[in-house]
Amino acid sequence: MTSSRPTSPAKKAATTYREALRAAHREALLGDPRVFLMGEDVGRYGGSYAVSLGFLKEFGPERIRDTPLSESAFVGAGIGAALGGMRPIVEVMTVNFSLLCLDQIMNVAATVRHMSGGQLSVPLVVRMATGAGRQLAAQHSHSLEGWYAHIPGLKILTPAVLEDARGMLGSALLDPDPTLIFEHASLYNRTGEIAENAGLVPITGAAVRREGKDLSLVAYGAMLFKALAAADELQKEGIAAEVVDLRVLRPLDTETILKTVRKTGRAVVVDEGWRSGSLSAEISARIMEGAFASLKAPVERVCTVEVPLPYAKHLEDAALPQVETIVAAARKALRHV
Amino acid sequence: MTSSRPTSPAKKAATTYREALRAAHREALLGDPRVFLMGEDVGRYGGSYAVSLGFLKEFGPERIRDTPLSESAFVGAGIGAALGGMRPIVEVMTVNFSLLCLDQIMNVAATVRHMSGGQLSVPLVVRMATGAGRQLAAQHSHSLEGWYAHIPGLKILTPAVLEDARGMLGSALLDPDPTLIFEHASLYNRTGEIAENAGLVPITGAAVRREGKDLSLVAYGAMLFKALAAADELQKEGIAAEVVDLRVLRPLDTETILKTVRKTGRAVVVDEGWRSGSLSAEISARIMEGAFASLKAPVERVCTVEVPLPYAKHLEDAALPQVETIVAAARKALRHV
Amino acid sequence: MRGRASCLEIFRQMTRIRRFEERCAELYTESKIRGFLHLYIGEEAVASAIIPQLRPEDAIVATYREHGHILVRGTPMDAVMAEMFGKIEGCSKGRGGSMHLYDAGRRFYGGNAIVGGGLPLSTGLALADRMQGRKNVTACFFGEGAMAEGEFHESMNLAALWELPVLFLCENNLYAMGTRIDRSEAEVDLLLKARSYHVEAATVDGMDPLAVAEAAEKAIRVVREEARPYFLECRTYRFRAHSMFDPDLYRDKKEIEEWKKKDPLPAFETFLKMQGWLDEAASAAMKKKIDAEIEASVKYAEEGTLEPVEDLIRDVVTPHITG
Amino acid sequence: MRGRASCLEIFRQMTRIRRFEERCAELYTESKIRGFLHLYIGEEAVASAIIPQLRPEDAIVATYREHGHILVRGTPMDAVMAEMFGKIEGCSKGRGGSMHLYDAGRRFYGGNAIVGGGLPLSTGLALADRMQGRKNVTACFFGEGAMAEGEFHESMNLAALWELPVLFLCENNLYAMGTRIDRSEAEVDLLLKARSYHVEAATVDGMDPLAVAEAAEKAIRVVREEARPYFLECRTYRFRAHSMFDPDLYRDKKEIEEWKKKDPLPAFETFLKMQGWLDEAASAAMKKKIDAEIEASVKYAEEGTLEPVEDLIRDVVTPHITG
Ligand SMILES: Cc1ncc(C[n+]2csc(CCOP(=O)(O)OP(=O)(O)O)c2C)c(N)n1
Ligand SMILES: Cc1ncc(C[n+]2csc(CCOP(=O)(O)OP(=O)(O)O)c2C)c(N)n1
Ligand SMILES: [Mg+2]
Ligand SMILES: [Mg+2]
Repeated sequence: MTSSRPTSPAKKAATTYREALRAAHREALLGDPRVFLMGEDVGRYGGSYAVSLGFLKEFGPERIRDTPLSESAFVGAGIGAALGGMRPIVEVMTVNFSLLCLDQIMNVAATVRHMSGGQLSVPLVVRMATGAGRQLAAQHSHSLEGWYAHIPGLKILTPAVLEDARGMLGSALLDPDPTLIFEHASLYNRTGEIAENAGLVPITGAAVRREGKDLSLVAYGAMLFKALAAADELQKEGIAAEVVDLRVLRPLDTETILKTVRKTGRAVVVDEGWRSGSLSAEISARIMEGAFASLKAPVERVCTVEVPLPYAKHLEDAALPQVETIVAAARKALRHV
Repeated sequence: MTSSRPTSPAKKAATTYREALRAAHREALLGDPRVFLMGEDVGRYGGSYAVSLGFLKEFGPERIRDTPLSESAFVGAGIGAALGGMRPIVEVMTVNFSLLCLDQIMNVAATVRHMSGGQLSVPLVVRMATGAGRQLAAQHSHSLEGWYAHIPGLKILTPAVLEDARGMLGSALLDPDPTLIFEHASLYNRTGEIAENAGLVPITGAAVRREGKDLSLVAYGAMLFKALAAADELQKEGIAAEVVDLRVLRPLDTETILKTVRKTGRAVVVDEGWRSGSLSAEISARIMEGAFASLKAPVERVCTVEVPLPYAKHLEDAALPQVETIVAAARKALRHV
Repeated sequence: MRGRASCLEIFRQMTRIRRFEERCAELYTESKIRGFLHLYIGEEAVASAIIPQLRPEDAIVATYREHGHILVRGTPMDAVMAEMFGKIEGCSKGRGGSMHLYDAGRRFYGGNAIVGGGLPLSTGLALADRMQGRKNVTACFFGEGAMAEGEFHESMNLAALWELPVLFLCENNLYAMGTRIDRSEAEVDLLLKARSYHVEAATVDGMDPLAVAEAAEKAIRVVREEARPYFLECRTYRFRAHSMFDPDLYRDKKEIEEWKKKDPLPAFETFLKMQGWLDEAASAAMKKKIDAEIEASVKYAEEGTLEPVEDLIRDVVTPHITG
Repeated sequence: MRGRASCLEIFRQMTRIRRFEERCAELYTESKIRGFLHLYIGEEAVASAIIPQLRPEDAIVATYREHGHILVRGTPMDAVMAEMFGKIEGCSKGRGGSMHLYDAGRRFYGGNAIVGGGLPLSTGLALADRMQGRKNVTACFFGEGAMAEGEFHESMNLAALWELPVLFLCENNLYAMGTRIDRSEAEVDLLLKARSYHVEAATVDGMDPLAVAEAAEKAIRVVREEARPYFLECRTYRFRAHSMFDPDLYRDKKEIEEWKKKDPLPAFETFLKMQGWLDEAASAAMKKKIDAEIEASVKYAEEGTLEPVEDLIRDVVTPHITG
C-alpha cells in the first residue's frame, strides 16, 4: 500500500495532470538515452492530448517519432526495440484503437518472457488515453483497462492523482516487464498542487485516499474522483466512507482491499467498465473470498451500463457511474443488516 | 433454463461433437441459400479441425470460401455480408488468432446496431476453437470466451454437450445479432449418443446437467465434463453436487445460477480462463449479489493459473483446472460453516 | 463533359456541404454539437461529384468525416442535424452523433470512426451483392492515412482476390491529423499500392469536380460492369483543422493559403457562369435556399426530442423474437 | 561462387536439419514430442544458406517452422531437442516447445506462432540497432501466407519509412496450410508488393543453396551497409504435411513428386562430389556424425529434468527487484 501523501513536507506547486505527465516524460527522456516516445501524432501535432507538445523540437525526430496509422506494427516495434535494449514509450492514442494491436500485446509482449523460459524481458511502456464522458460515442469511449488486467505478464497502471501522473511513468520505465498506463481522458485538464520535488512513485499497491469507518468505496482512474465526491455527499449524512484508489489493476493489491473491507464490512466498487466481466467483479469475488466473515452486506458494484456508449449527453450520463449512483449503492450497502 | 434431455423420447444414434457440428452446418447450408462458410482452410483443407471436410465438394467454392490469412478483413467481410442480407458463418481457426479481428468484433459487429439507432442488425455467426490442454503453449492455448462475454451487443455460446454442438449453430443463424460460438478443441472427438431427430436448441439459458443438493458446480465448455467427473468423485464421499452448464456466457442466465445456489448454499465455479478477471469472477459476484443470504460459504473459483500456458505437459496440467482441484475446492466450500 | 443539370447539382451539393459545415462549426462553439466534429470544408468536390452517380441500390461506407457524403446521398438535412444534436429524430436516433451517421434505407453504412475500420465492411457488402447476383457498387471512402493500416492491405487483397465490386475511394488530403503523407508512407505513389493487389487504379485532382466526376464515372463502370474492385485517389485538402480540438500547428499557413486558391467552390461557380449555366441571381437564390434549409434543420434539431433515459439499453441487441 | 568450406558447411547444415526433422517426426509418433510440430523438410537450403552469413550480433526472428533456423544459428541440438521434450534443459526451459525456440545469447527471438506476428517485432529490433548506432541486420523469416496479414503491410511500410535494417525473408513454399498462394494473393508477384513500400526486392530459387547464398549475400550487404530493408523471396516447397495433424489432402501427389525431384540435398551432394569437394566416405562420415549428434540429443532430452511444478508461475514477470 502506498500512502497518498509524500512523507517529507515539500514545497508545493500548481500543476495539471497533463503537466505532470509532461514532466515525467521530460525527466525520462533527459535521464536515459534509451528512452524514446513513439506513436501517432506525438511529434508535429504534439500528441492528441497535447502531452508531448514541443517535445519534437526539444528532443528531435529520432526520439519523438510520429508513426503511421499502424497500431500493430508500432506496438510490435516497441516490443522489438525493448528487446533490443531501448526503453520505448509507445503512445497508442486511445484504448479504442488498441484492439488493433492486442495481438502484439497479449501474444507477444505479455508472453515473450515466459515462452523464452525467462531469457528475455520486454521493458516496454504503452500509454493510452481511456474512458468515456465526452460524447464520443460507441467507438471512442471504451474503458478497457480492467479488461486488460486479465492478461498475465502485463502490469496495468491507472494514474488518477497528480502524484501518480508525475511518478508512474518513470517507475514503469524501470520495470523490466511490459506495462500499460491508462490515462483517463477527462483527467488531463485536472488541476491541483503537487510537491515541487515530486518524482517516481511505487507502482505496486493501492492507496487509501480518504479514511472512513462505515463503508469502503473502491475505485481507480477518473472514478476515484466520483467516489471521493460521493464520500463528501455521504459525509453530509454522517456516513464516513473510506476511499481506496486501486492505482494498479494488475497485479491487484488484494491486501489493501481486504483490509478496508475488514474494517468497514461494506464495500462499493466503482468501475467505468461495462458491468459484466468488469474488474469490479474480480474485486467483488476477492472480497468474498478473503473477507467473507467480515461482510455485513453484499459488495455493491457501480459500473457502466451494458450498452455501447451513446452520443447523446443525457444517455451517456445515464450509462456511466455517477456520484448519485455511487451514493445510492452506498446507501443500499448500508441498509443491509 | 433449458432441460438437458429432449422432452420426447426419440431414437438415439452414436455421433461425435465434430459430427454434430457437421450436421448442423449441412442443415444450415442446405436450408438457407443465404448461409455460407468462410475462413482459413475451411475448404480444400477441410477445416483445421475437420469440421467442414468435404463441404467444398458438396457446396462449391462460392459457399465454402477459403480466405487468405487476413482475420480482420474476413471477419469484417462477414459483418458486411450480414448487413448485405447474407447469413455468414465465419470460422476463425482458433480464438488465439481472433485478437487480430477484435476491432471488427468489438467496434463494428457489436456496435453497428446501436450506433445506427437500431436501423441495422448484424446476423453474423463467428465460430472459433478455444482452449488449452494439448501442449500448444502460450500463443495457442487461450480460453478467452469468458473475456469476450464482457462485450455488449454480442451473444456468446459455448456448446459442451452433443445436443448443443448439433443445435446451437442453427439457432445462432436465426438470431439477428452477432453471435460467437466457442468450440473447445478437446471436445471435437467426444463421442456419445444423440437423438436422431436432434435439431435446433434454444440459445438462452443455462442447463442443470446433474442434480444435487449439497453444492453447486458451475461450468461451461470442456470444463463441464471435468465438473461432472468431480461430481462423480464427490458422490463417492456421499456428496451430491449439482452441475450447471452455463451454455450461454452472454447474456448470463443469472436466474439458473442463483436458483442452484439458493438450493445448495455453496458453489464452485470452474472456468478455464485465467483467474483474475475471468467470467468466474462475474458469476461469483452475481451470486453474492443475488443469493447473499443463502451462501453458507464463499463461492470458490477453480480457474487457470495466471501464466501463459507452458508447453511441458506436467506444467500445463498444473496450470489448468483439473478434477482433483475441483474436488478440493468443493471440499473447501463444504468445510466452511 | 457533364451537362448543365448535372453540373449545377454538383455545385449545389458542394455549396450545401460548405455551408452546412460552417454552420456546424458555429454550433459547436455554441456547444449545441458536442463530441468530435470533423469538417469536410475544402474536400466537397469529391463527395459531390461521385455520390450522385451511384444508384439507390449501391452502398456507401464512409468515415467520421462524412456529413457531406450523407447529405449528397439524400438523407434529409433535418435528420443529419438532429443527429448532431443528439435527438431521437436524428438519422441514428442520437446514438451515433457526427461520427456515426447512418441511413439504412439509402444504404449508407456509417460513419466509421476507427481509421481503416470501414474497409473490411465494404468487402462484405460487396460480397453479399456478388453472391446474390446484384450488380451493385459499394463505394468505400477513406483517408490516405488509413492506407497504412493492415485493414487496407487485407481488404484490397480480399476484394481483388474474390472480385468484389468495391470502389475504393481514397480522399487524399495529404494529412492524417498532423502527419503528412510522406511521414506515414514510404511510397507516396498510391497507385503502386493498388497495383500490388492487382487492382486497377487512377488518380484525380480532387479539387476539380468535373475531373472527379469523369474519373468516378469510369471507375463505377468498371466496378459495376466488370464486377471487380477499383481504386480511385482523389487529391484534395482540408481547409480547416482535423477536428475542433486540433490547434493545427503542423501545417504551414502558406501551404493552407496555396490550397485555398484551389478552392473548388468559387472556381466551379466561375466555370458555371462562363458556361452561361448560372448567373448571379440564380446563384444567390440557390444559396438562399440552402441557408433556409440549414436554418430549418437547426430549428428541427433544436425542437427535437431527447430519447427517454429509460430506453438506454434499447438497440444493443435486437428485441427478442420468439424462438 | 562459394568456396569449398562454405559449401560443405551449407550441405552439413542441410543434412543436419533433414535428419533432425525426420527424427522429430518419429519422436512425435512415439509421443515423446507433443503439441504442434512443423517440419522444414524440403526447405533446408534456405536457412542453411542464409544464416551462416549473419554475424553473431545480428538478430533472427522466425516462425513456428524454425527448428532448422535455430540449429544453423548454432544453438546446441541438445538444447533444441530437450525443448521439444519439455525439459528444463531446453532452449526455452521447456516452456515454449517446438513453436517457441529461443536463444537470447544468439539473438534468436523465437519461434513465433501467430502468423505474421514476428514482423512487427523485427522492425523494433532493427530500430533499436539503428538508434544505438549498431550496424546489425535483423533477419525476419516468414511464410508467403503471412503476406496477406495486415502485420506484413504495416511492418514493411514502417521499415522502409524509418530505414530500418530488416532483411525480410519470405519462405514461399506455395502453401499456407491447405491454401495455395494464388488462392490467398490476388497478385502473386511478391516483388510488386515489396516495391509498393519502396523496398528493394529479389526472388531466388530456394531449392538452390548457392543461389540463395548469393542472393542473401547481396541482401545482407544492402541492409547492413545502406541501413535499409530488403525483401528476399525464396521459392521453396515443403515435402511433408503442414503439421503432424495435417492429412495433406489439398495437394496433388504429382506436384509433391515433381518438387521432390528438386530436393536440394541429393542435388547439392552431387554438385559437391562433382567439384571434388566431397567423396562417398566423407559424406558417410558426415552423416554418421550428424546421426550421432541427433541420438545424443535424444538421449540428453530423455534424461533431462522436468521443471518442478512449484515453479509454475516463474517467468511470467521478472523476479522483483527492489524499488
Ligand atoms: C485506428 C485509429 N487510430 C487512430 C485514430 C485517431 N484518428 C482519427 S482520424 C485520424 C487521421 C486519419 O487520417 P486520414 O485517414 O487521412 O483521414 P482524414 O482525417 O484526413 O480525412 C486519426 C489518427 C482512429 N480514429 N483510429
Ligand atoms: C494469425 C494466424 N492465423 C492462423 C494461424 C494458423 N496457421 C498456422 S501456420 C498457417 C499457415 C501459414 O502459412 P505460411 O505463412 O505460408 O507458412 P508455412 O507454414 O508455409 O511455412 C496457419 C494458417 C496462425 N498460426 N496464426
Ligand atoms: Mg487525410
Ligand atoms: Mg507457406
